[in-house]
Amino acid sequence: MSQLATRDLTVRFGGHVAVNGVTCTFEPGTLTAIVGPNGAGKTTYFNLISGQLKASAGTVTLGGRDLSRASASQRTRAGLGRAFQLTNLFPRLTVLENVRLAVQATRDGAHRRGLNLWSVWNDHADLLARADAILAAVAMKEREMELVSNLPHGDQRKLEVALLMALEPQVYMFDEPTAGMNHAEAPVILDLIRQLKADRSRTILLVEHKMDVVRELADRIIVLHNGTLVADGKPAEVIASPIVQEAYLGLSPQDASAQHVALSHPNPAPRGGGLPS
Amino acid sequence: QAKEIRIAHVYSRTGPLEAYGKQTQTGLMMGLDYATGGTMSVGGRKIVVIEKDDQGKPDLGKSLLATAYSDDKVDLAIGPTSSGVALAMLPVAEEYKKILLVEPAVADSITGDKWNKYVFRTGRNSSQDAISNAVAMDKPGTVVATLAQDYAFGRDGVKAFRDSLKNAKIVHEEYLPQTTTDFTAGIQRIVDKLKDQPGRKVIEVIWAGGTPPFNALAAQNLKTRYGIDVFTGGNILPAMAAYKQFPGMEGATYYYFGIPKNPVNEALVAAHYKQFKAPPDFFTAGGFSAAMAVVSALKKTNGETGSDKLIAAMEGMSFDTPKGKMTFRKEDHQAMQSMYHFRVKVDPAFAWGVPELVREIKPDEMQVPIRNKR
Amino acid sequence: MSNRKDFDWKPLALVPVLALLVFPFIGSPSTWLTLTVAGLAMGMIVFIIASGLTLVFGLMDVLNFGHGVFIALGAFVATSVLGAMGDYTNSASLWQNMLAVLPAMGVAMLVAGAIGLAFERFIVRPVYGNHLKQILITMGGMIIGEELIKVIWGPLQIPLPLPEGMRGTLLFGDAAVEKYRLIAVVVGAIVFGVLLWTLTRTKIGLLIRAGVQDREMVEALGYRIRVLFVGVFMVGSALAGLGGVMWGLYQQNVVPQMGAQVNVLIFIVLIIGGLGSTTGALVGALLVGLMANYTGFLVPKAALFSNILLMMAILLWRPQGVYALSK
Amino acid sequence: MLNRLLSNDFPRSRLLGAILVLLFLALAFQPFLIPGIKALNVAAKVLVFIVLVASFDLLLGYTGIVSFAHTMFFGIGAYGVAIASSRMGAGWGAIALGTLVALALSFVLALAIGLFSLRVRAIFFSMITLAFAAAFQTLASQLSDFTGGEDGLTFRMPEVLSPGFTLSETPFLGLVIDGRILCYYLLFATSTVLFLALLRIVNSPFGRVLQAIRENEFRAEAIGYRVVVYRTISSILSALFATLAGAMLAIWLRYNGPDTTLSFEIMLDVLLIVVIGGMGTIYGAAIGSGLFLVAQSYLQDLLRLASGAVAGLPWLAALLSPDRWLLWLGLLFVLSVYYFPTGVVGRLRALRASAAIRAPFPPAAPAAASPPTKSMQGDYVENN
Amino acid sequence: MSENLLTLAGVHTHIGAYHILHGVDLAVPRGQLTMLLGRNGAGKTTTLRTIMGLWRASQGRIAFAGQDITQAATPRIAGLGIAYVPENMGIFADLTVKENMLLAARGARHARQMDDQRLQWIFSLFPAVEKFWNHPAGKLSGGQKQMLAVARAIVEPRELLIVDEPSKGLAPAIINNMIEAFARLKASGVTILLVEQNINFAKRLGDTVAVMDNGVVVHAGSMRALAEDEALQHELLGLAL
Ligand SMILES: Nc1ncnc2c1ncn2[C@@H]1O[C@H](COP(=O)(O)OP(=O)(O)OP(=O)(O)O)[C@@H](O)[C@H]1O
Ligand SMILES: Nc1ncnc2c1ncn2[C@@H]1O[C@H](COP(=O)(O)OP(=O)(O)OP(=O)(O)O)[C@@H](O)[C@H]1O
Ligand SMILES: [Mg+2]
Ligand SMILES: [Mg+2]
Repeated sequence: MSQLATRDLTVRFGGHVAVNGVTCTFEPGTLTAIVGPNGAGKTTYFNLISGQLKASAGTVTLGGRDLSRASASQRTRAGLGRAFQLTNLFPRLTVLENVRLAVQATRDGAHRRGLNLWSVWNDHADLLARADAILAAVAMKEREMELVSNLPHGDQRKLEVALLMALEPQVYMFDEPTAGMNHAEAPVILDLIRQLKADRSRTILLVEHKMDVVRELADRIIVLHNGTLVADGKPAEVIASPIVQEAYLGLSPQDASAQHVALSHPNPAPRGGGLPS
Repeated sequence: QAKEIRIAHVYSRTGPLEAYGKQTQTGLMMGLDYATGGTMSVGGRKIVVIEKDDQGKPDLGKSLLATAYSDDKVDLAIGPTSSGVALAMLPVAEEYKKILLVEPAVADSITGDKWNKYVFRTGRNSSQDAISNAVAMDKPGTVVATLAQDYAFGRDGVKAFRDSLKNAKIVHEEYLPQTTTDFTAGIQRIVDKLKDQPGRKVIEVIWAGGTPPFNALAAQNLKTRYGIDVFTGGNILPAMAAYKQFPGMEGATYYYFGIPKNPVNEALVAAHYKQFKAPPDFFTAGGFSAAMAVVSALKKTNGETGSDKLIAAMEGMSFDTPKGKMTFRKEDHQAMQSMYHFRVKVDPAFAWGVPELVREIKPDEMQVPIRNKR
Repeated sequence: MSNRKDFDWKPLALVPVLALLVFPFIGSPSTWLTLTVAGLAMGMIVFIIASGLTLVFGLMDVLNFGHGVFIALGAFVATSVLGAMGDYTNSASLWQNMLAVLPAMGVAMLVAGAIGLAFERFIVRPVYGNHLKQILITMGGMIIGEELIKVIWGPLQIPLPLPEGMRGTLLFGDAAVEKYRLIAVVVGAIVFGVLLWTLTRTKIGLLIRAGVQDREMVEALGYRIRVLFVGVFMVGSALAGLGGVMWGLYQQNVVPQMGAQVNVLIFIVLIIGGLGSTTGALVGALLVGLMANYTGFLVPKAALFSNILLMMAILLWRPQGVYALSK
Repeated sequence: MLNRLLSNDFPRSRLLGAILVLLFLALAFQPFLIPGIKALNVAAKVLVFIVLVASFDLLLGYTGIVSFAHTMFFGIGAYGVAIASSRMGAGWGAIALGTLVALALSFVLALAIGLFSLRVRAIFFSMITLAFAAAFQTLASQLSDFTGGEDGLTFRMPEVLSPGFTLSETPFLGLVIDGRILCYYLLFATSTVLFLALLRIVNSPFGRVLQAIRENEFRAEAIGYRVVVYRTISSILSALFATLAGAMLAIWLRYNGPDTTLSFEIMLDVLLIVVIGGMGTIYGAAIGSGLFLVAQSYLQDLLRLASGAVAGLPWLAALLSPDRWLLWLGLLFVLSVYYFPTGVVGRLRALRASAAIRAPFPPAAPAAASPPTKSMQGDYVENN
Repeated sequence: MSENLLTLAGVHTHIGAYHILHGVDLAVPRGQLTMLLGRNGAGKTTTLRTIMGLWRASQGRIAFAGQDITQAATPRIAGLGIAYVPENMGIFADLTVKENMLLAARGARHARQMDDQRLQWIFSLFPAVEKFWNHPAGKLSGGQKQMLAVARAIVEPRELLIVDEPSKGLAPAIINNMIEAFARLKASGVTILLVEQNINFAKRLGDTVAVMDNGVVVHAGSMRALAEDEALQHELLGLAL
């Protein structure tokens, strides 16, 4: 079983410790939600796992294989796939080509990951078919010939997820996949994640601020706060813990009993002074 | 009416040597006019000049010359401005078996190891330049440091200069990159070598194009500080503005309009003043000489333009030029000519340092080596 | 820029360190002094001609390959202005000379600035934010500019004699320093001071840097960024014009190609300094000036490549140049 | 068949297709169509430049690397043939050996540059290559024992390729087939093969990855492509093709010197052609070379006519003087970056809405319409 | 209260060859908070950009405080008293947080000249802004950037505040703060136009609402009415609030 593990993973930016000695394992077949206040280090943690950032200390292993020194592309090929919080695509290529490139990237064998100089790209019909299928799954088939730069924000978010799907990794890392997506569109993505969950060999990591989503999908929640792992456990327990209530949801301890109200109808808890006159 | 005589003039109408090329063209046309007595024809055949712009590019010059010989059916060609272009052109003349009269490209090898029998040159070659400079300064007890550009032209020039010095002694050769703009280090090296030498101390500058080192040399006050003199060759008038800072500087030049006293030069200067309100320059004289050579040869053949006829006529031929008589040496077709030992005088009426004649160095005073294989 | 809490002294220290390091190899103190002072002064001249480009690149992120044209333009304008003021230039008094040179500088800067306005409008404006197109189009601009200079002033080399009073050398013991170089040091120091002050003490620098990153947002904040961009480009061009006057007077002659000739040198200075950093450009220029003299004296063969070697060495140390902007 | 030859990358515009066919036919039958040395020289240069420019486009248009050192490789190829031919004497062996050694040298240099390019920012890189190209040119003229210095090298080619050789005295279709014509057809064949090879490369899966890297290097790395490897291979390939173009030029000219293959002007010409033709389209290289070189060769003649016509207006005449041909070329340059951001090919393709075909790379939207938003291009901030 | 500060009448917008807005009619009443809803790609962002003059309306009329701004340049529109938070946040990544804020404070030439009281209030809402005051803004986390974007828009009082999706990527606690902030701003007389996907946000704050689809406004009315009419919600937004 290929299990993802981080041990004492740490990164410093100058004096600021953005991720501080996080040790954690993620088992295949589980969806772990990572929550925490803005700036807690969630994205940075992802960056350390997928290799966009080099860790100051600590290790990342996948199925026992140490990937700490591997580059981002090597880690992707080893099975760590990730989608970005702020969309980050190939803007002047079409939607289809974006996905096709991702499909090709991890295909060995005849495709040699695109290191093939002497065949014509659209001879590889299997890749195109696969890209088409993925676009159908995220309900973007009708836009496949458009340039990505012309897509509205929500569609770019969906494409971001489609690229991750195309990589077919062992580990899926979603960074706020539904941010900026409306209520008609978000379910498409959430359904996809549910389907992935059904495949018990995949490990899924999900950073998400919408607590209703987390509550529904997560098998487990870990909480990062100021770069430190402060809670880890079953969703209900974790959400109920004081640290989440206070630091994350912004509820004072007295409000804890009213949490379900807070989650669906956030209650303003004014802090600091009012607007100066 | 007989067929016209077609002459191609391939030169740098544009490019880095644009200024030189245009002077040549002016001189050539004035020379043809003068030599034909204003008729622009010889032996009843009209002379037509076809201009080609090589832009200073050898490959272009080569194909232009081929075009001229084959498509434009010219009888002979004159040019080009740059030595590199000339060297690329030489084999074309041989291929088409037609005369190429080189003017003003200076490289020795044009009439040296790259020569072929269709090549003549009215312009002076580097050796002539260097040797005349050597002759001008060669006195016992003189110690010399040379300052030259670090490429084939500079090194060949210094070599020719060194070979023809008999009495003076070279103590240092300084080569600087062609594109040098700051001469501090180079001059400092020379000064360190020269300043404690006994006798007359001289820096011989052999420099073409770019930024010449004269301003830098002048600023250093070498004469008063160390008693070091500067020697150099001639140049075009704008470049001689820098000579103003060296009253008394000596050297040997190819041409300055005030120096040669002969009717041809008087005609050139007069015609040039009339047309441009300015004196003719270095390369104007060259173009004029080339025209004189061509017309003299055509007169000898009575307007016939067969290459063999022309070669026979030109080998050993003497002809008048603004610089007096020139003679195409039989062996390598190089025109033997006088050079002028000058001394700079500063005259507020002129924007440049005026070279005054010290003495004319006649061709037979200079042993210009013959370097070609026949 | 304002978060530069502790100033990074290391690059600045490179200059004296280099000078001290070569001293034992040169031996003679007077030779060393001559080379060092001349090199530093040369560096100042180079800084002046590079400053406009640093400004335009650092603030506007425009890589102007046509910068050289403004240098040439400034120099040519100077030939015309100084040519008309023979009385002042022929005088041996430095003050009289100044009365000719200062107007020449002023006119050169005005003309270069005005042409800069047109250049910005017709050449650069359509390509903001696209380096590739900037490179291409400004090169086109350079060709056009150079040819236009030839149309106006002719293709010939034009002499630009240094006024009488600025010629010659000052002697410090056995070491000789050209007077003109000392003047260049003063001009360079003034340019440096004014630039640094404008960039760090005013909001203009901030606005332009922000405008480069997201022009729409700056406009949405209510600023007319276009006017600012034009202004900065004009100042950059005017500085190039000033540089042209200084360079032309140093060479004492001008050719239309002079701009293209110094382009590579300026780029090297910019790369060493870190693109867009004024202090970096100064350090880069000084290093280039010193290196040229030291290698020219010690190993003349290598002098040709001294700039490139210096650049490589610096890039190995700091791949973004000595003062990289935050990126 | 045609499909395979063109690597499934059709012109996608009827007009463009027609122009390409016309160009091909014109080059194929040039010696029979327009007699004269000048026209033949222009045509041969077009053949060489098609390869040179297409190889540069692989770097610039497809990989997004701006290098001014491309002529260096062009020069290496030309010097390879030149030095070998002048040392060993005329012969096929000399050509082959010279080309091979040149290819090897280019390979090593391109590898070094490719690896170096990753250490510095893209914009740095282009300035640095500018300095390098200048230094290399100086080096070439300094090593005069080898390269003939400023004066360059003049050498001979094997008998069959020399002007003196004639296949038979009887003219064929009104033309005596001499060595020069044979040499032209040698270039023609080489150029065609190399062009098709480049077309194949850019349309291969590899070519597509290059475009992805150009668009967003950070993301390309993130989806698993080792950017270093692809970039380096691309640099090397483009260098090798440029080397071959250099060898072709040397064979044709029987001369090489620093100004002929290494000068910055050539680099400018190449840039201009890429822009006029259309970046990121190999076809653009062909059309651009054809248009540009013909224009360049006949521009001065044209200007002579024009300035003669306006002789009465001294100002205009000065501007139209044939000596100022560069001015007009520069203007053409600026205007084409301005108005043809996608070049001739892009323009022609845009004329025809390419929605129906599965065209993965329709021309980018005109730059003016969408102001660049930093988040979509250029240097990505890695966080998030 | 029902006077309109901003009105759009029959606005069409083309982007290149694409026709995006097909006659948008929108009224933003003075002193109220107007929500603009609609599915992805409906044209909300395009509408806001057209108001700001970042795209040009090809037809129709936009008026702000009685002035026609349809053809006005962006700086002038902003200068009339509109603050704008774009969808992509428009953070100047190379500048520090402080410098980002300073640029938005048009009156201040130095950080010292910014209204300190107001700053303190902003710090209390968005602690990250204070914490990273001297850091390059590009290094902030996604949510921190979003906070900075909003903080920057409210650094000085403006008549109209236009915000494109303020809550995306924010932790619930911060969303609460932001809701609080908008409520306070509204109370101080600022008119607000919000594009938002977060339903709680919309319901809690909205006075009036407009729903867009396919480049036109398909519904406009009071928020309360929409909140109470589930059938209408389904029809317009495909969900129940
Ligand atoms: N490259 C960097 N340099 C300096 N600081 C950084 C860098 N990247 C992240 N940080 C800091 O590290 C902290 C964690 O950032 P991170 O992006 O991981 O937060 P996050 O948990 O993903 O927050 P959000 O929910 O807002 O996305 C932040 O305070 C951020 O400012
Ligand atoms: N630069 C552009 N070029 C071409 N089309 C564009 C461009 N920007 C937006 N569009 C198109 O305009 C339409 C409206 O986009 P807009 O961004 O206004 O939607 P939105 O309602 O803000 O969506 P979202 O909720 O996803 O942000 C979309 O179909 C989009 O494809
Ligand atoms: Mg994050
Ligand atoms: Mg939007």
